[in-house]
Amino acid sequence: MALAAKDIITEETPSAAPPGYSTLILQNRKIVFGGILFLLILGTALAGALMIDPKLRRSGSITRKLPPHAAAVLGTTSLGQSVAAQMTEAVPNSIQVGLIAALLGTVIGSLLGFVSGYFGGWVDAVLRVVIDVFLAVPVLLFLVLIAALVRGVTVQHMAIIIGLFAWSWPARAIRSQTLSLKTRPFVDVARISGMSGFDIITRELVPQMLPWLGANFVNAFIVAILAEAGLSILGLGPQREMTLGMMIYWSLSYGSILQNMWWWWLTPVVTLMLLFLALYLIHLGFDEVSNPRLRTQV
Amino acid sequence: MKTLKFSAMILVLTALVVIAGACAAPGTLPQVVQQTVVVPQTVIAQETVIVPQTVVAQATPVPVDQARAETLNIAIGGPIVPADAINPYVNWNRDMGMHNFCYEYFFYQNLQTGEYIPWLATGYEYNADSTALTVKLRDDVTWSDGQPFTADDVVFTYEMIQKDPSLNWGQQVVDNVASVEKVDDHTVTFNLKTSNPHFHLNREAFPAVGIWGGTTIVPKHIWEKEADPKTFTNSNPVCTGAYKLANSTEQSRTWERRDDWWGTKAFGVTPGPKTVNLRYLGPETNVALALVNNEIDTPMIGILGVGSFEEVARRNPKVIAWQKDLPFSWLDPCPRPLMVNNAHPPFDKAEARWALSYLIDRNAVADLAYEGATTPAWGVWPDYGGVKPYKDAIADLLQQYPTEAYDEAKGLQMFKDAGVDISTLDLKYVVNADSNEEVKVAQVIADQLGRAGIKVTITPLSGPAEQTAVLEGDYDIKLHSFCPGYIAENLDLFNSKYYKPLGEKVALFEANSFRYQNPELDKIVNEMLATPPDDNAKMIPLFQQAMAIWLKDLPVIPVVQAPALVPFNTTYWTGWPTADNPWNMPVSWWATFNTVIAGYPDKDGKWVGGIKPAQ
Amino acid sequence: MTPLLQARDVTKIFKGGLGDRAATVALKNFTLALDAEQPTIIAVVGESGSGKTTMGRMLLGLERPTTGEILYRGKNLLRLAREEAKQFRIEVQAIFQDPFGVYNSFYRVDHVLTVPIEKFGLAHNANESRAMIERALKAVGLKPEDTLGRYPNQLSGGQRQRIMIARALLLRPKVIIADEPVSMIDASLRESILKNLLQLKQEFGISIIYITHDLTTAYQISDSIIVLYRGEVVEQGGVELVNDPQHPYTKLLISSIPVPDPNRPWGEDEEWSQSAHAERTV
Amino acid sequence: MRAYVAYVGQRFLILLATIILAMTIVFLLPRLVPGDPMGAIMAKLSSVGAGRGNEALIRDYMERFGLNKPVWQQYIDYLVQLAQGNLGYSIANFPAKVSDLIFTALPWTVGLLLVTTVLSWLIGSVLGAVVGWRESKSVTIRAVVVLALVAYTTPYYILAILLLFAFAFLVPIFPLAGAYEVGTKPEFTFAFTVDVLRHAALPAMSIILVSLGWWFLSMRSLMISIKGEDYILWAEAKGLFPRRILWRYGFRNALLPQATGLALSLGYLVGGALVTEVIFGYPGIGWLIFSSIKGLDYPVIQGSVMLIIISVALVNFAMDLIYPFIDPRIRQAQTG
Repeated sequence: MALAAKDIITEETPSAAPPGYSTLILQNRKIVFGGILFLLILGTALAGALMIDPKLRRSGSITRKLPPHAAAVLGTTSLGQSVAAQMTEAVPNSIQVGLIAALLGTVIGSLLGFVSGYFGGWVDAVLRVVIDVFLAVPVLLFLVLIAALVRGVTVQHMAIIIGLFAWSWPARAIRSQTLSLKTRPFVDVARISGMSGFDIITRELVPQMLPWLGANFVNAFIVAILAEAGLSILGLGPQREMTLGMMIYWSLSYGSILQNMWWWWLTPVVTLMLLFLALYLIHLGFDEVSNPRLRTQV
Repeated sequence: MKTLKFSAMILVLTALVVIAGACAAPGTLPQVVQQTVVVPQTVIAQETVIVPQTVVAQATPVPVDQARAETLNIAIGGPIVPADAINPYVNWNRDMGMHNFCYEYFFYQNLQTGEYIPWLATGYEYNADSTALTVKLRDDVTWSDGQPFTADDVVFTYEMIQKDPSLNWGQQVVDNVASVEKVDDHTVTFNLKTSNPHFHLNREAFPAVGIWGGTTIVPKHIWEKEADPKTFTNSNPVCTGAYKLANSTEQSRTWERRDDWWGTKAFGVTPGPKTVNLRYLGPETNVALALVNNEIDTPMIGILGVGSFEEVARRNPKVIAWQKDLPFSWLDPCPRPLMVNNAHPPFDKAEARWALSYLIDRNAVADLAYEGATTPAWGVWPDYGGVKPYKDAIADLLQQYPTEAYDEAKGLQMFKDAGVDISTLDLKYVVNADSNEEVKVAQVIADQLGRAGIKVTITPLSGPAEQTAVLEGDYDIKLHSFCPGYIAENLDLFNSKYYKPLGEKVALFEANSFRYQNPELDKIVNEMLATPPDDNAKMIPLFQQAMAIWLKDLPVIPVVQAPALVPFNTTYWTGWPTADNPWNMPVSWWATFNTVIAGYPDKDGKWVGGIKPAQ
Repeated sequence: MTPLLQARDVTKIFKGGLGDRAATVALKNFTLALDAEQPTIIAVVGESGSGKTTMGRMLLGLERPTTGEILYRGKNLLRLAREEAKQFRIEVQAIFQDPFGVYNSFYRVDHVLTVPIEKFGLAHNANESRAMIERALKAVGLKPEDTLGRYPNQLSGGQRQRIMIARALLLRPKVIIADEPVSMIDASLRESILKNLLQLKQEFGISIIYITHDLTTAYQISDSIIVLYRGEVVEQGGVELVNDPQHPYTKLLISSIPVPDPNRPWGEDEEWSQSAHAERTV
Repeated sequence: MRAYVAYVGQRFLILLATIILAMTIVFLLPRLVPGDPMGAIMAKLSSVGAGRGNEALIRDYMERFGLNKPVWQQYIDYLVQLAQGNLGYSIANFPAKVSDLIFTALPWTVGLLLVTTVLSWLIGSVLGAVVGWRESKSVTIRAVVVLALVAYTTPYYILAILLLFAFAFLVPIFPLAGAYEVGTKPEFTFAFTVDVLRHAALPAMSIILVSLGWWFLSMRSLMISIKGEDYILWAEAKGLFPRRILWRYGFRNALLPQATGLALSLGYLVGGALVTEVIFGYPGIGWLIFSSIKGLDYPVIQGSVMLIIISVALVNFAMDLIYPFIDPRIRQAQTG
């Protein structure tokens, strides 16, 4: 940790109380704006779910291929479904995938990263091998395996599969962060205060890295939603449930772009983009909180 | 910077709105039917086609490019792997021109007209008890290297297969053929293992192509040099066909017309295209755009959906299909029933199968999943002219057992009567993940059953996993094609000789992974198989007896006819078979396609069809 | 009688990084025995890179010697049983150089005080723990109400360092290893911190190993002095050795002690500015 | 130096363990899927109505590929085969050799991705550095940031389809699909090279546009962060030209993390860009892996996935080796 000249310690008047993370987060315009956008997207979908008859999600429930108009605000599909009704299911489902996968990825990744970085030695060597293996084996292989073993992939399955593969990057990153963090003096103090390695990780290192973990979580969220969309477009998504990826899949498989049914393919795409934007802003915001230098500048 | 974020947002949003606006087009808004379950058939009539005005690129007149005008471009559905192996006995991708441009067959069956077209052979004759079939070969056929095509090649091919039944398509040869004898240079006799008046229709054991492909005769003087026919890549194939391989890579394969083709001398005919390209262009959109641009003359089946086809035809009126209007498609000979696992309760009861049948709205399946490209099916046979007398003969049976009927209330009542509590059901609906068609149909059927209160779990499986699940009977329902669509052959799919208990693999998806057994039906079917297929006087009464049992049991649930939506581009080539001029089958991926390209002699020797350059 | 803490022929070698031909010998054949029966202050003096910090860290068990062993009550640190290890942690405590880095900025300063109480089970309940903390803070001259519940950056460097002394005191250790405890403290406060250290010995009977580069402060408070130069002990003895240095290095150290001059502030901390510079050029 | 050798040795052991473990997983996983590679072939035959009675065929192929042996025996055979540098035959595409399949696909993938990755990295980094350095007040700079955000948030497959629609159809500048003109064979001539570049333009554009946004945004925030560092302030105080400070001090220091990202993405290069390849009908390795996994073509899965594993592991290894030279802090943490 570089100490700049201005840090020379003098008996100056104690500075005002530093803002805690919660204040920092609430004061960060990016986080607030991203959060509002995110909630707006989710809220619209949830409100829509209350207002739109879920029957309209089914095929053959409404005239096919209609552009947006009063009775179907986002138009209808070639299968005779209301796009708006599908969105009310797709948005929460996609967010669910992101949430579960990011949670799994961050938790597993942190666990392995911290342990590997803090303890070093052979534990580190073993974990590094495991991490590198998971970085290298294509997710597709596991997905096909799981699709063959379970009866019909659901949104939750997708989320778990993606999550089980979302930890290797965080693990790597957290490992190197831990390597640098563990040389800090407060870790020595913790050690001579009788803290075990596990204590030090959970009570000293984790709090230090909270904003950073938050940024990573949001990033994993974005990656998971993107992965879900990618897998769905390859036809490996949940068949009986709607996600943004499945909506794109169906619209592509019925040639909606060619037929100019823009309301069908553009709706999930734009929503996906807005969702990314919201999450990316939150991610940037967390980055600023964890890296104060960014705070004033961006 | 804070304002930057906001202006960023606003810019993004406006950009998107602009894109959306550009795509949007004013159109008359049709009436919307809300909430209530709609019979889509009635709604479709009111639907207006929405014409986007902005981004239409009308096909501009193409400057005449001589090389292009002499080329036929076919879009294929995937890359050509391996690019260099042209061996029909190991390679599974014969339809990349191997069997339609290179190799030729004794006879071609024109399912559309019911003709049995002699090609490498001139005729066939069974002996009295149908245990031997003698075929007369043409004496003017030569291989592409100039060697004559003779009975020796036929005998060699069959002996090669008998020696190694593990060659692709070999098993049926071994099962049916005892030996092949050369009578003279141009006459061979097939000695059969049993009496079988249907043998000349068995394309898996005899070089007579109906659907897709058939047993391929290979040149003895080339293949006898190969110790193991399985590792022979045959990358420079010697064939009898009108085209020779010019180039083959993963993304395309080029065939060039031979000037020394035997048929040119024998028939006095030269096929139109000088060059045939099979091209892999990626997914549907690319192929559609290529059709509009006139880069492609015809795509193979399954690439273009109806919606895309309509759009293509609107932008390029030179692109046509079998029919001018919906359903556009030609009927494929293999209808698509829903296989119901007869060994899984509650579908071990005929009442439950019938109840399920009433819950399926076939018109909606045809309209939604197939976008109107097909029609409901009453059984497992295509609605060809040859099938009509059979269908007419069971008209009253179909009255009694309405296989096309959709009646949700009745279906639910029947379940109740059979003592089935549908709320406890969770049907495992296995779907071939690689089949766009199956994935789409599953969606619609699951929605229909869901509406009736039956839970359906769609399980998309890829190749091997699907194969295992279906053959071992690990499914409740599954859509599948029933081939070859002949009367007796398709009834034979229900024969208990194919039956295996759950967990053991059956021979074929459609024979009979649904685990149906009925000895009475077996007896009738066996009798039909022993009757010459064109002996309608004997066959029709047998069919009536069989269907009385079949309809009562309903081992599988008929859903729709199989559509073959094959667009043809008439910019460079005309004379394609269509409903108005139904002289042949419009299928480019079958071995019969060479009779579309070159045409064929009818039974009076008159030359029929063949595609012609447009200019 | 087994000494409380003993370094026996300890050598520490840091492996060379890339491009470095030779490995760095941080400490060579270092031997020290501390009998805690009589409280004493031993100053370990040396310039930066002399190995004094490494020595301290090894005595604390934060670093392993390359050869030789560190003994706690006659037992190798690496082979202590669970209970013995806990006892060692209580009896051998430390004060570090950087009074900011020792605090986890996530927590209020209370954290460094409550953790050892919790971990070593020193109090039975919250009240008892609170009382212990207040007592320790008062002992080092801090008002609990001014310090507790604050974040580290709300306190001055001196306050922070005193809290660390209070933290060490809390455990009633036998030995405190104080690694440059005043080098980052404003000059005007050094005196009072040093007084705190002396107080530890005199009032609480705690021995101190006082690591410093500053011979003046060593002379002020310690009973004996060890001079380290490039990892080796060059001079060792009672505090009087300052008056009669033998080794040229010690002489150099003494000659560089600034003349007391009220108009001239204490020079910039040499070691610190070096390390800060080193980091910048990295 | 000896320490470095020991360090390298340790990393090398990790590399070996990674590869062996990954290869074992790649061997075992597909074998856990119910069904076998012959199932894919039978499915293909059955789809053309010729799947009846292929027992002899199945038996023969099972034997030919050793699939009837116990799994451990297959594993040993696989290792022995690998040791001989033999990847065997593809099952689904018999009689094609796995090595041939990989080596016809690999150049296309690597060519496309290498160029696009490096190009987007370069452009993104330089743009990001300049934009991150300046005060973000000007309209142009704001527009650039917005565009980068849009590019980064667009799903790349959608972008690909839109590009195709615009530049291969509406304004047909580029070909619709494929890697080279129909009827030609890969060769090293000028005409063919131009043809390849024309075909690669759209897929390349779709990849560059999206990843450019990413490199741009990450470089920009790195620069902003570095701007606050003391050595920059010091350089400014010394009165150096701002441009010189930007490139000599700012850019150079931001380059390390940025280069790390580049190295990692290069490791994944051989995995191909599956969706891009599918959309543009590009004959790359992504497609090969995808179809082999779906068809359970064991030898092809083993061969092609092994390639990814080895290249990713090698990049990690190389980074471990180089890193201590670049960043002394890591040197201490890792060797100390």
